[in-house]
Amino acid sequence: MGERGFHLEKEIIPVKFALVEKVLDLARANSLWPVTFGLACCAIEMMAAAMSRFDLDRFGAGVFRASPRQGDLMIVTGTVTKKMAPVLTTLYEQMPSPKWVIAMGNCAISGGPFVFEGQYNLVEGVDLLVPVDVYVPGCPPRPEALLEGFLKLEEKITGTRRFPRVESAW
Amino acid sequence: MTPGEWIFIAVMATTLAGSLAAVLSGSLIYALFGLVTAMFGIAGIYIYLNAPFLAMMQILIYVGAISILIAFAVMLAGPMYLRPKEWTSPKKFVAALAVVLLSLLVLVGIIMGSFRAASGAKPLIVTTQELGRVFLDKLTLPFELISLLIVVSIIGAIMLALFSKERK
Amino acid sequence: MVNGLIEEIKARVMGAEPVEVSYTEKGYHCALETSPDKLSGVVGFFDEKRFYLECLLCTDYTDYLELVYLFNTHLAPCRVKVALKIDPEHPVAPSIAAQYASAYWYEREIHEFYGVLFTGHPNMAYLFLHNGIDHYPMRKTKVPVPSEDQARLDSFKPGEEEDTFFINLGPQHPSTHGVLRVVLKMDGEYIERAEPVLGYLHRMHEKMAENRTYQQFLPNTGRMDYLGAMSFNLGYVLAVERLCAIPVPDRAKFVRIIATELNRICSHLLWVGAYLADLGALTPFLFVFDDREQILDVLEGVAGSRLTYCYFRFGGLYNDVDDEFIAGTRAFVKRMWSRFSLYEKLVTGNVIFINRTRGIGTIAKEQARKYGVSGPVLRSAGIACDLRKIESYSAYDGLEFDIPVGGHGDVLDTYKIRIAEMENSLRIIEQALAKLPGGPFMAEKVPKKLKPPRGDVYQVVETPRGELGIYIVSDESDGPFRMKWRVPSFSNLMIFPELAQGVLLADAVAILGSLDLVIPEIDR
Amino acid sequence: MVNDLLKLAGSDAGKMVIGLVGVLLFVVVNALLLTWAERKIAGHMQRRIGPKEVGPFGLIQPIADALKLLGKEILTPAKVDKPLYYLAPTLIFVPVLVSFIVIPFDASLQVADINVGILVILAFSSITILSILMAGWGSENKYSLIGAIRSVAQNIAYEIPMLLALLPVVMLANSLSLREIVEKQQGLWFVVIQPLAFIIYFIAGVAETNRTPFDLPEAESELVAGYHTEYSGMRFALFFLAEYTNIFIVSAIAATFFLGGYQGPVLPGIVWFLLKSYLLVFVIIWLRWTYPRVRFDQLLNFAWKGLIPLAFLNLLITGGLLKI
Amino acid sequence: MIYGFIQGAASLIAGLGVTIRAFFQPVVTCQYPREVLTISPRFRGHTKLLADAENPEKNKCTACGICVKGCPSGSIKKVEGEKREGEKRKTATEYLLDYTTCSQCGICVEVCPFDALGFSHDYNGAGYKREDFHFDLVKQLKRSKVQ
Amino acid sequence: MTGNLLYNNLHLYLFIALFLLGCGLLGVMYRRTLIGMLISMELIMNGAGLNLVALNSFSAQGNAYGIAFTLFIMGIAAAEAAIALGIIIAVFRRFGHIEGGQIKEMKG
Repeated sequence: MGERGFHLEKEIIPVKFALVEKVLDLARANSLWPVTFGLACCAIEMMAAAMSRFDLDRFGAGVFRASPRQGDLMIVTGTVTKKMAPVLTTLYEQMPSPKWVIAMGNCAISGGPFVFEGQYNLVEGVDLLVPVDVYVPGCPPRPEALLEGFLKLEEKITGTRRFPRVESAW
Repeated sequence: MTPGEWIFIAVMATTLAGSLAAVLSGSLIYALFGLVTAMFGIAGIYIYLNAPFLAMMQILIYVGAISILIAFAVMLAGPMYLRPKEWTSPKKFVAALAVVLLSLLVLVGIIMGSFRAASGAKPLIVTTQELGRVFLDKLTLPFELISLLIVVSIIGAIMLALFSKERK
Repeated sequence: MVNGLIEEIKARVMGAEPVEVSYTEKGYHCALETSPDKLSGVVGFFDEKRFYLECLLCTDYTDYLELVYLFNTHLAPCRVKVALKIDPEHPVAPSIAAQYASAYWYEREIHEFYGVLFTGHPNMAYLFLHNGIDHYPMRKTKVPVPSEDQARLDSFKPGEEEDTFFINLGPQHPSTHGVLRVVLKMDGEYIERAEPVLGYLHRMHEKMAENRTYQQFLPNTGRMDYLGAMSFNLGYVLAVERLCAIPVPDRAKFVRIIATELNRICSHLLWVGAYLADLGALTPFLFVFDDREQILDVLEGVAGSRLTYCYFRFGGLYNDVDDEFIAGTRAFVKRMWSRFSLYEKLVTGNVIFINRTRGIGTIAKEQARKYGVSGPVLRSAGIACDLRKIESYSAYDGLEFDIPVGGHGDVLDTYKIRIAEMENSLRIIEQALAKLPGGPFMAEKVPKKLKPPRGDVYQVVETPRGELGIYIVSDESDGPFRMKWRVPSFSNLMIFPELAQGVLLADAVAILGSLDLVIPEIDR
Repeated sequence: MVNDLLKLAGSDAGKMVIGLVGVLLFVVVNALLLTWAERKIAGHMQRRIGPKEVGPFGLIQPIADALKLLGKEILTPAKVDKPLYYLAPTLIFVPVLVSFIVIPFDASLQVADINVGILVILAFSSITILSILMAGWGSENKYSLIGAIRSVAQNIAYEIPMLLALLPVVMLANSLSLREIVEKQQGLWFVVIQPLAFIIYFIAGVAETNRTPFDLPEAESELVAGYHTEYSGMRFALFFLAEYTNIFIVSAIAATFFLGGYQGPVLPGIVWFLLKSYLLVFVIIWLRWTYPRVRFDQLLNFAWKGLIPLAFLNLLITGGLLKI
Repeated sequence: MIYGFIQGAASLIAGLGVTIRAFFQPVVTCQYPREVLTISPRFRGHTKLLADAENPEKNKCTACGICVKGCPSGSIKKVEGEKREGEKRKTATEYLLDYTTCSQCGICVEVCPFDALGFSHDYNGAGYKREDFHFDLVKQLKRSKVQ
Repeated sequence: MTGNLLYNNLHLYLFIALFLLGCGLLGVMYRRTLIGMLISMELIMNGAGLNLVALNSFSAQGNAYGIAFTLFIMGIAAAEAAIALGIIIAVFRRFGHIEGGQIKEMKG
């Protein structure tokens, strides 16, 4: 069991053929089709990342699929409420593996600015519901941060980073 | 046997299987797909009978129009979420048995007969041009009547649909 | 208007004692207290006078619950606050849903958050909350939900009727722009009944307000309506300024207008794009984002954020605008004027678009009043109600702009109105830039800790989606005692079930899109 | 006819196999290329780049996509009607393959010149509808089902004007064989004589391939993904492949019937043919990234009240003029 | 009716004209990892501690705790400081910020009486763990000095 | 040589036609829903068409009447299907189901 109480094991192929797997990973990393899962403010920045200025499609990740069956990646953009939680897990379960999750924005990561004592409707972090691969903090994060999240995910899948690193001024 | 014969046997089997499925299957949509299979089989048979035009018309009309209409009826007439179920009672097995026995009988008879009376004649070749000439020269009246029939039936179908809508 | 009205109420409604209040201090013109048995008479009077129900809210004063009905007229503002005190032990009040359709949802909301039972209400099912709730969240003391009411938490059960075809539009559906769920009862492709289910993004803003100070609540405003964040920010800041009587320097007023109007264009642009995406055209979506990025660049230059600006502060601004901002705004205005012809060719003139939107979702004037819709949807019905003009706030009264209205009330009208509003916003920006005065951008004496006097205040602003009302009750502490947000999308969505009745699924999507809903604003 | 077939099947089986393999290869390459082109064209129409980082100009992108889809978990939703669900994506390929058999890529580059060629294509294209129907019905998903029903109604409505638009050309060429139709356009393309028929055919063709502005069966904002909502991985890829191949077929037939097929100066025939076909494909993609979607009733009205009478009129006039 | 038909067709062609013109116009994309947009100097990232102008080794924070009280969402978990020799006020030795709950509103920067806080321009953070974004601003300040 | 081929045997075609007819008849008798009956009817019609074509091919003297009549049958079948669809929809609207045996009240 994973650290947050769910099964983190994602591999579905028990016997690994190293080379085939490597090629497949390369393909997967370069063809991450996101499921449209816009929840709140961050969804607008997610759209902005897919639009002309930032163009997610350059990395092959611009094919937003409305059906979870056809997506590889769920970008959770925004606050997950207790009413939404079962829907989110269902959608996640409907996705065929291998699948990944990006938690975009502080709400998705930890409940963000909406956590207060006595709150009655918030899930404090989407990683309590589904395993999250990449966290993109911000409120909302700039589209560049989401792009960086995609690159980080690529790095996680293939093990190497193909793109130059952008160091931002601290 | 030549490959052509093997293909013919396959086509024939398709036809028979399709028609059986059309009659015996429990769900209407399977019956429909059985019918479609049978139609394709018959189209194949028409090709063997040297009537490719007819074969294509068969597919165009039966598969492209009639089965789609029936599919439409299935979807409109059953409320969409309820799958109309057909007879799944013991009756079904009785009927299946009857068909199989009957056809076996017939088959035996045919085989006996065909060995005796194998004609050996090659199927006639009818070109599309000739077909057209037949239609417009000799069968003009039926041809026109058929068109009239289709027009009337279309109007009738529309009237039926409209009429029943009013009643609702 | 107000004096005459007071006289008339006194004459017509037995036992009502209306008092005139100072509009500049309170934000409403007239207050009136009534009792449950007289409520229907009072409401009937306002209905007859063609008032619309602006808002219905509840406040828990621990020893009593107070229901506040705010009535207003569209063209000549005359806001009347009708208060009704009820017993917190047995909270029961008569329902006015029969007279005002907009009360239907407000009463449901109050029921689930305060436990007030409205007698005569057709359906007291829960709108927002999920199954795990065991107490009424907005009550000051923890009041458990009685077990017979627990069943109402499952707000909608489509499984009850087996023989019908239900479609769940949402909560995660491409056309609902977020997490709205609409349960549609279908007859083939036609919709028999639509039932929105809310609360998938209920972030407890109103509850949170009671736990925070006035300053601390500031960042929440931008997150309630992330597309019109400036307007919400402005409304909140204005309300607190009214409550604490903080003066605002002129420069700040004009900068506020420029920023808000830029944000309004931004919001309308996004609506155009998203709406066209609903109708199946994706390219306009990307074109509007291109324009939008220009605005965001300008706004980020002063506010430091692209979406949730939090730029206005009590008594002024977060920081001053610079020449770069002014140059950027000028450049944007120039660019935007030339872009309209592109949208005209690509969208407005397109015969497919016109045929998709003309004549569907038609709203009549009376219907609009009953449901209390506002913003472009209201104006499409032909009522020229724009709060920037009618209840002018900030410095809008010195600026010249038109209120575009529609003639048919259909979806095409709302589209045209939004386009015209963008043009008017550009005009406002141009004028405000020309008039921009020097001086400080922040009032001089704003205390670090606000301790407003006891009392309540109501403030409206015109957001891109319509009328936003903020009702704040202060108990002399540094945080609000009760804060109610009357949000435009909530009342605009209320009309959807009626509009969607008997239309095609595709039309329902078009109508839903035309309302320009921002879900976090509805759910709060 | 039978002899031709038998020759192909028997003695000349090799040629047939080569033809089929070639067709399959072409189908795959064509679909991959078109997905890339669609994204790239869409990107530039929206003033962005489109696929770029995966391979030169993003050309490896479709291969990555295909590999990824291949490597996906094979997921069968629990509720589906299994035979229909499994059969639909494979069945959708039959008409695609059959159509390629009769399309003349060049004067000699044709798998088989059947004398009722165009009928073969039209007849088999109805299987597409059937498989969509199977997918929609078998998925046990309401969005899929509505998508399928829409698709069927749409296909019935647009098959008729499509046929009626092709008939005048058949009358002019006096043949149903595609090669002969191309040969008859030696001097003058039929689009000059039959501009109306060309437009009607093209509109109907766009509708048949379920592309915007007629993409109701998979209208994303209404029906999530339409009839293939429940399909994932390779099965979904098959639908995708078939969709893009269908686009090419519609364009190829339009090129064959109206734009002189492989006829053209200087360049070899196949180049001309592909050039014309891909130009039309570009137009279809261009339409998609410009227009909103029409409504269902408008779609049907447009076919029944607009295209079909117009096509009839065109047919009558052509027939009358031919007799005179 | 025919007029309407022609008008409709004309509108459709006009629409096609718009897209084909855009097709031949240059792209507006900023290719992020290869080229970056200039970030506005006022960009509000997460907060950072500012170094003292006179003594760059030292931060300006005095660990007074006003920002902790002012923060709306309790993102500032812990501020501790120690008094060094020869100085009037304390200097922060530990400043824990949980960036994942921050709303980037800037209230902490505003309320700080010593102007010890500023906004970083770290706009493209992404990580594999929640804990990657629990910053100790004092350490971060030192690290940024080293770079 | 061609004469001995399996597919040059008229009887085989007639057998298929007969089989279709039998299946169709059974279906018409035993099917419960109107649509099921309609499907069976189509089978019967196909059997008849096949019969005509086969006989035309093997025993007609160079004319194409059989094929022409098969085409007529197709036309009739199409018309019949259209009418049947109308009737089925009408019946469904009237009775709420499409089971042939259950439709007792035929008037009005």
